[in-house]
This record gives sequence, C-alpha cells and structure tokens, in this order.
Amino acid sequence: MAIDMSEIGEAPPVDRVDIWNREDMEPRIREILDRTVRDRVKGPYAAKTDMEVVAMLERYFARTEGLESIRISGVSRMAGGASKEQFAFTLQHEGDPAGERLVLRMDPLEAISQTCRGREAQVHIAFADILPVAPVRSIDADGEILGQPAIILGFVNGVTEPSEGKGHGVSGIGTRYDDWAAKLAPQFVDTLAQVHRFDWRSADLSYFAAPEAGTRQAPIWQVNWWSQVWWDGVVQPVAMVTYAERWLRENAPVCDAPVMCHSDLRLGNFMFEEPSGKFTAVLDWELAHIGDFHEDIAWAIQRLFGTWTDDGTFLVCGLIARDEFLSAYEVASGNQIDPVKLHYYEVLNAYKCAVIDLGQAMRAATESNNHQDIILTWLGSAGAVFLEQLVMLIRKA
Amino acid sequence: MLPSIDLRIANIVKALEQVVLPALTARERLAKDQVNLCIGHLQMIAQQWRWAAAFEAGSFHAMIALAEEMQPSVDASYAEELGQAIATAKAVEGHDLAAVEHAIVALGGLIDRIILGEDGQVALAPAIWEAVLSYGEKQSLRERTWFAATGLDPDRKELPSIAEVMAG
Amino acid sequence: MLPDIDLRIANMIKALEQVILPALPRDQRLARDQAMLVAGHLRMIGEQWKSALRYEQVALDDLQGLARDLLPGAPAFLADDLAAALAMAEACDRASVTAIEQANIAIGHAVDAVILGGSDHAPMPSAAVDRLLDYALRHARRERSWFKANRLDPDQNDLPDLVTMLAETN
Amino acid sequence: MPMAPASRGDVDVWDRSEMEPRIRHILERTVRLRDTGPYRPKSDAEVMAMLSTFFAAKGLEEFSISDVERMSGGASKEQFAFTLNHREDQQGERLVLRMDPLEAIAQTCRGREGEIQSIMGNHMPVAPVRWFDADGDLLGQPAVILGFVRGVTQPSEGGSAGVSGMGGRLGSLIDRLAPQYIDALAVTHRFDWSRAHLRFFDAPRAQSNQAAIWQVNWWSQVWWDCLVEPVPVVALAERWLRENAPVCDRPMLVHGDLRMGNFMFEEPSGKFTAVLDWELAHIGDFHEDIAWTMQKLFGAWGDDGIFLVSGLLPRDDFITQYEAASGNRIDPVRLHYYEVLNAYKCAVMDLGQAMRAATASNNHQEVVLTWLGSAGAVFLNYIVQLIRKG
Repeated sequence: MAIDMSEIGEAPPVDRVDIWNREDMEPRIREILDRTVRDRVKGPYAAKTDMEVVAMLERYFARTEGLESIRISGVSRMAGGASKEQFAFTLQHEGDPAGERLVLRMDPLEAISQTCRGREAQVHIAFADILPVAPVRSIDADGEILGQPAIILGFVNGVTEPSEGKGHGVSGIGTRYDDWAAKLAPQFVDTLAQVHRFDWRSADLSYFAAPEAGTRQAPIWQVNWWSQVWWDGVVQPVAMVTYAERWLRENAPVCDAPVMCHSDLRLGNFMFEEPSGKFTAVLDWELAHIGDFHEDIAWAIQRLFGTWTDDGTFLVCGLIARDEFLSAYEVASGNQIDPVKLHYYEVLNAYKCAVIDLGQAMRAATESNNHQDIILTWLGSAGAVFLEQLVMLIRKA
Repeated sequence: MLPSIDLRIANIVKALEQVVLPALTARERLAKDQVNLCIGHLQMIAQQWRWAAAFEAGSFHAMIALAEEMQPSVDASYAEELGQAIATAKAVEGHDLAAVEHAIVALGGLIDRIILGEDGQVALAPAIWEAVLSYGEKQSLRERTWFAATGLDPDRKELPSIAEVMAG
Repeated sequence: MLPDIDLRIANMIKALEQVILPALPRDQRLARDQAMLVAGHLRMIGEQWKSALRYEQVALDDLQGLARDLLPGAPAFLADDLAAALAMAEACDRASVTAIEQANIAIGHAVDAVILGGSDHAPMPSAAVDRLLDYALRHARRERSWFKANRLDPDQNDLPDLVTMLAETN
Repeated sequence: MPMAPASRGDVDVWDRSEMEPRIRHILERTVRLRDTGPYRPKSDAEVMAMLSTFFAAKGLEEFSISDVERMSGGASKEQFAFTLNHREDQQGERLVLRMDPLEAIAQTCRGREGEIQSIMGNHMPVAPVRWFDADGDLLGQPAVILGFVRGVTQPSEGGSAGVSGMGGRLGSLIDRLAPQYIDALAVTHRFDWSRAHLRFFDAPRAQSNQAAIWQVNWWSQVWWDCLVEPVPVVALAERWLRENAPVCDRPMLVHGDLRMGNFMFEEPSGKFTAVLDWELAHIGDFHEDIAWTMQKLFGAWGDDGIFLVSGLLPRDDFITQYEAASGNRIDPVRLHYYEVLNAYKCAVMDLGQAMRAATASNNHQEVVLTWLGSAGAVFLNYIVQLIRKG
C-alpha cells in the first residue's frame, strides 16, 4: 500500500473539529465512562452464584412484567467473554407454563470494555429484520431494577466454532474453520455489508448520536473515547500509547458518510448451525456506533483474528484471503475502500486494543472488579502485540 | 511489565477462592483441600518472590560465615579442603539464584562431612558444636520468618516480618 | 530455601491439572476455564519470577535512554520535570523491584507529557519521533517475549526465549 | 548431658547397618522405585479397576464395588472410601482403601500397619483390618483395606482446623477425650508384643542402646537418601543422637504418631471410635511416644494461656496421669533425648522426604508436602534449643 500521510498531517484544518478537544464525544459514551470511574471504587466484584442469579431474575420479572408464579430454572453459566457475565436460564410463569429459554447478559462492575446495554438493545432491535440477531426480551440499561445493567435475550442455538476442529483459544482467537470457510465467508462479508448499508437515520436509536458527515468528527469521537479510557485507567504509562494518540489526532481523516459500525465483527462473534453453516446470530454489538466503515474493515483484517493456511496464506478471520475479502466487501456494500483511511483505522484499532488490554483490563483487574480478573490479566499480557503493530503501522505511514 | 506478577497472583487467588472452590461439590474434599493450599502457597509466594534472591544470598553468606568460624577449630585433615571451599564459595555471583543454590549444596556438603567426622572417626571440637548451633539458631529464625504464613509455627507471633529480617 | 518457589509452583500446577480439574463438574465451564488459566498463569510466572528484577532493570534503562533522547527537543516547561524524573530514576535502588517500578512510572509520566507537548501541542522533532519509535519497538519486543507463554501472539515463533532476550540486552 | 553407661548389649552408634530388616526393605524399595515417577493421583475408575483385580484374586464371587469417594487429609496415603458387595455379603460393607502413592512424607509398610492394627483391635478401638497387600503384589501398590469408621477427628462445631489436625482446639470435649487418650498410650505400651508372633516387626535388645540407634539409622538413612539441600543442624543432630543414645531397659510397642488428629471420636459422647495411623508403629522406647505427643506443634493453648499437651491436658497432669495408667516412670534424660530424636525425625520428614517426593512429583498431593516442608525450620529451631539444654 503506497500511502503518503504527510499531506494529511500537515494540511490546514479541513473542518471546525478541534482534534485536541477531549470533550467532543458521543454523550452516552461519556455517561458510561463517567459512570465507570464513579463506580470503580465500589469493588471488588465477585462472580454471581446461580442462586443469586435466580433471586435477581425472580425479582426482576415480578417488577418489570408483573409475572406471577415465576420459576427460574436450568441456570447455567455460559463460558467465554472477558466482558459480560452471561447465564442461560428458563423462565416459566403462570402465563407460560411451558417456559422460555433466555440469556441474561450482565455487566460486572468493570470489564475489559465498558459499554451500554441500552445501546446494545437498540441495535439488536434495529437489526431484527435484517440480520440474524438474538431477540431482545428485556432491558435494564442502568441496572435500576436488576442492580447491574443488563440485557435479556432469547436463547439462540448454534456454535461459534466447529464442534470438531483444530485449535481454539481465549475468545475464539486462533480458531480454524477449514472446510467451513466456504460456507461461512460469504455470510460474513454480507453481514458487514448489511450493517454498513443500514439506514440508521430512520431507526429508533435514541442512545446513539451521529458524527457530522464530511468532517473528522467520526475518528475524533473514537480517539476521545479510547484515550479517555486510557487516561482514566492508566496503571503504568506507555510512551507508545501516548504517541499513538497524538498521531491519531493529527492524522484523523474526514468521514464522508457515517454508517452503522458493528465494531467487533470477527471470528468468534457470529454463531452458525451445523452442518449447514447457516448464520444463526451475529453477536456482541456492544461496541456498535455510527462512524467510518473503514473501522470495521480494519478490525476484521487484524492479524490477531486471522489464521494462516498450511501453505502460509493469511486468512482474514480464518475465512478468506485478504485481497479476496476486500474486493468481495466492495462488491457487496458498494463502498470503495480508501487505503489511506483503512491504514488510519488499522492504527486506531491497534490503539483501541492496546488501551483495552493494557489500560482498561489492567485497571479492572487491579481493582478486582470483574468476575474473571484472571482472563483480564491473561489478555493484558498480550498487549505488547498491539504496541508493536502501532510502531510498524506508524512507520509505514 | 504489564500485568505485573503481583497483580497476576492476586487474580489467581481470586479465581481459586471465588470461582473454582465454590464449583467443587462437597464430596470432592481432596480437591477442595488442594485449592485451599494453592491459595495459601500463592499468598505466601506473593510475599516472598521479590526477596527470594536476597534471602538465598543471605543464607549463603551465613553458611560461609559458619565455615569461616569452623576453620580455626577444624581437624587438620579438613583444613585445606575447607579453605578452598570457602574461597570457591566467595567467588560465586551473589545475584544468580541458581548459582547460589548450587554453591549452598557444595559448601553444605563439606560442612556435613566435617560435622559427622567420617562417621565418628574424627572428633568435633566444642567450638564447632557451638558455631553450628548458633548458625542453626539464626538460620532457623530466618526460615521460620520466611515461611511464617503457613501458620504451622506455634511461635509465629514472636517472629519479625520478612522485610525486617531482610533489612538485617 | 526449602521448599523453593519453583518447586511450589510446579506442585500447584500438578494439583490443578491432576486433582482439581478432574474434580470439577463438566457443566462448571467458567470454573474449568479459570482453573486452566490459573495453571497457564502459574507456568508463565514460574518462567518469569527469577528474571523479574533483571527485566525491570532493563526496561528502566531503556526508558531512561528514551528520556535522554527526548530531553534536548522538549519544550522548556516540560524539560525540568523530565530531568527531575531522570535523576530520580538514576538514583533509585536497583535491587528493589518496587523502587524500579515506581521510577518507571514517574519517568513514564514525564515522557508522556513531552510526547503530548503541553497545551499548544508543539510538534516533536522528527529525530525524536524516530528515537521514540525505535524505543517503542524494543519495548514491544521485550514485553512480547516476556509474555510469549500466553500463546496469544500470532508471531510467537519469531520471539526469543526469556534467557536469550535478557542476555541480548546485557 | 551425662552419657548413659555402656551396656553389654550396646551396638556401635555409628554402625548404619543396625536397622530393623523390614524398615531397611522399605527404604531400599523407596530409592529403587523413586525414578519410576512421576505419580498421578488415581481416578475413581482406576481405583475401581484395581480393587476389582484385587477382590477377584482374593476369590470373592459376584462382587461389586460402588460409591467410590476420595477422602481428604493425610499427606501420606491416598485414601478412598467405597462399598463392597459380594455373594457372602449381599448387604455390602463400607470400606476404606489406604494406599501408598509412589513416595510420601513418610515411607512405611502397609504390612506392619495391617498387622499391628488388626492385633490392637483386641485392645482398643481401631479400624478393623479387612485385607492388606504389603508389597502391592495384587493391587499394584502397597495398600491396606479397613472397615469404615464413623467419627470426627475434631469437633464439628467450633475450634479451628489446620493441616493434618494441627492447631485444632477440642473445646468442651476435653474432659471426655483426655482419659481415653492417656489410656490409648498406656494400653499400647503395656501390650505384650513378645507373645504376638509379629511377622513384620523385629524388636531391639532390652538393656541396650539398640532401640535408639535403630531409630537414628532409620531416619538418617531417609535424610541421606533424600538430600535436596544440606542442612548443617540436621547433620549435627545426627551426631548428637548417636553420641547420646540412651539404653532402653524394656522395649515396648510404640505407636509413633499418637497426637491430636490421630484419634476419632463420636459426637456428642466423645467416645473414641478409632486410634488411627499406625504406620510408624515399632518396638522401641516408650519415651519416644511421650516426647512426640508433648510437642508444641501438636498442642494448643487453653483460654487461660496454659499449654495443653495434644490440646487436652497441662504437661504435669499429662505426665502424672500417664505414669499412673501405664505403670511406667518417665526419665527426664531419656525424654529429652527423644524430644531431640522427634524434632530430628520431623525435620527429616519435612525437609528431606517431603521435599524429595515433591521434587520427583511422586505423590498425590505435593501441595501438602511443600506446605508442611515450609514448617521444617520450626524443628531446626527446636533441635538447637534442645541440644543447648542437654
């Protein structure tokens, strides 16, 4: 990729966005970040027991829906996720003796990323008719009733990695799809295209705000979000993180047309049924926001989420060769990928990952505010991978 | 480094206490005991690991001092060997934990031989008895302090802290 | 010392793998995952702890080098703080992991301030940026090697082991 | 300390070959098998398979083994409770398999344990011995199979629990437990072993230092076979123990590990249901048991700050009551000698045998071995204090 960033770096301001104004941020994101700092001292957090979860849910459905003779059964903690505490359970009550299988997705006091269950619910609902997503059963965005912010979703069947397959790791990283790739790759590309083509202006997205088109507000909102997380949580200063922040401000590109971004679409974040390979749910919408589609593309092509075939070809998300992926996406979405912007968002994403691993995760683990601090430090120990990517990417600029 | 060793130890202890232990059924008593012991070991290691090299170096110096104290009273048949062993020991790089451990075994082996006197054939001077006992007294105090967190020592309340012992 | 730390760590890993994990019910997935991660963490700490002091010394030396490189081009109002942090780091007790960690943090904050360039965000000299990126690469390499055992790094096979890595910096 | 007068039956205090033959056999087996590790804790399924082979070889018909449950406690043996049904016993019996891992904190003989325990069952409450496999010929590992005994080793309510029952407090049960405890010691020492035709035991000569030297040779052999790191005080203690070995006038059966945590009783009566852990039993000097049980580590302090032997009785009361019950007179010089011997034995187990087994990964619970090992310096300190006093 031949890129000449110097023009952008030294160009006069292209809009009225102040690249150093740390206040410029989506209002709901600010609320969540402020709440994180405010509540941080309330820890430590202990993983919920099954009995606690049953009691919380019984109270919750009695109060929110006035259900009677509520019976919560089959509570089982779902594995995975360094972020939310998740429990599958069956809800029965007078009006529904047969019962319904649901998933409680709940914030521990502090996680690897701090996000909003209200946003998550709105985006699930908005995409209900467009993509396979888990149906939203109930929502407590600020934890007013449940005690912790939570979303309750319908249970979806499927797997995130082939049941018979080689190698898997924390959060699905390193999964090899092998023969499944032919079935999964087109759906993956299509999902990205559908998300980006979505008409967010006509949806009920009251928890969201949109950056101004034709300005640098979209990237600056992201830089302000994640740099705020860094400075609120910093355990030990890291010079490269600081320098990357500066670079990201000074090189922020204009976003011509903001689109809905999933922000974490990668291997492990979609479910499919076996043996058809048909997608049953696109998962983990918690980081969704309105911004530049290049962010999603740069996220999906990260080395960490990919695999190599036996002959050494890199597969995006373990599914499809990089060039093939980029052209298939362009065809499906109608968007033109700009290599300069793609490169910028690769830096932004590496920065986000470094902030999450070395900032937010370390702080939450230090405060003992998660239900599985032990995963936070495990992931944190991989933070330097992103520091090196930052160096490589910025040098390439 | 991020995450630090201390933070990781704290996380491990929390995972064992709050997630692993409650997930074991009541009949898995051995496993429960072992989780509790792991927690105890980790809490102890968390106190110790920073001091380990200094602690081991201190033990080594105490042993060299014992050897030197034995020197004037030692039977003539051991004099040369002991002198050499002391010189070799003193040449060991104090920060290298593995080298120190190795050197303790070498010097300690010779001290043992002198104490036993080829199974009683060589007499042991009263001054050496006393030297070994006072070394043993000081060294056992250090080790008891180092491991006080086991709670097994009936007199642990009389022990100083690790930091106090390490400070001299 | 008897028992030494390595032996105790090895014992705990065995207890986790051979007694605790087999005793955990199959449906306790979170507990099983965490027990496996505990074993992974212990294995990694077992490889690291003896070298931790040396590692922190090397990290501080490298950061001090960066601070010295940044000092000439730093705005005057930030240079004093940086020089003071450097002096503190140079005087710290190099036998204490805690003291080195503290010096690392103090000097890191002063370096951050220079990188951000105060409220007017004065540009950094390009030579300083080069030094910074060189440092950042060494730092990332060092941490990646140090934490290689987490097996998350896609390029873990290119990394040296701990002993080689620390020997290279001597 | 004055040297005991030389006796005609005395052995050379430095003759390391002076040892009970069965003990020598066990120690040599330990060294021979050490390198065949590491040892994996047995799974329920493996235990089931081993027991099936064993009971088939024992000629049981239509047997079934069920409800295998791993028992906790004990840094030494792997223990499983299980239920055995067979044609002659349709109702079934709850049993305990007590089996040697490859290497433990003390290497002992299941044959000795099985033999002495089945005989002592006629004299005091002990777990009934159903079978033993002294060399593991049938089971694959040496083992003893005992009847399951109900009871607790410390009160279920109140008091604090420690590893292996150390540091526990017996609370209001003391008045009921103390007389039975004294009685267990006295009955053991009064037992007439000379008529028991023991197969796995040999007796040292009366009126000789042999009883003491056999013990010194046993434990010093363990130390030198296991040596992980030299400890000068341990070598010094060995020399002292040899040079000060006292004569034993009349060798008696010694339990070897009678202390708090090694007896079981039922609640709320406090009645003894079993005296446990006979693995260290031997014929020797009764002072060894007295010195063992009086150790600080196994005691507790009453609310008034008075030290209680095994958490039960003040020291003087204990001595008076024991002497009355046993008819033995405690000689302070010999008691002191065996205090040193016991501290030495504990140091050897904690810093020698436990460290070696844990290093070789030859046990089923190394985390316990290293935990106990980290208390080894407590005994080094006792050794110094005791030798200085002597």
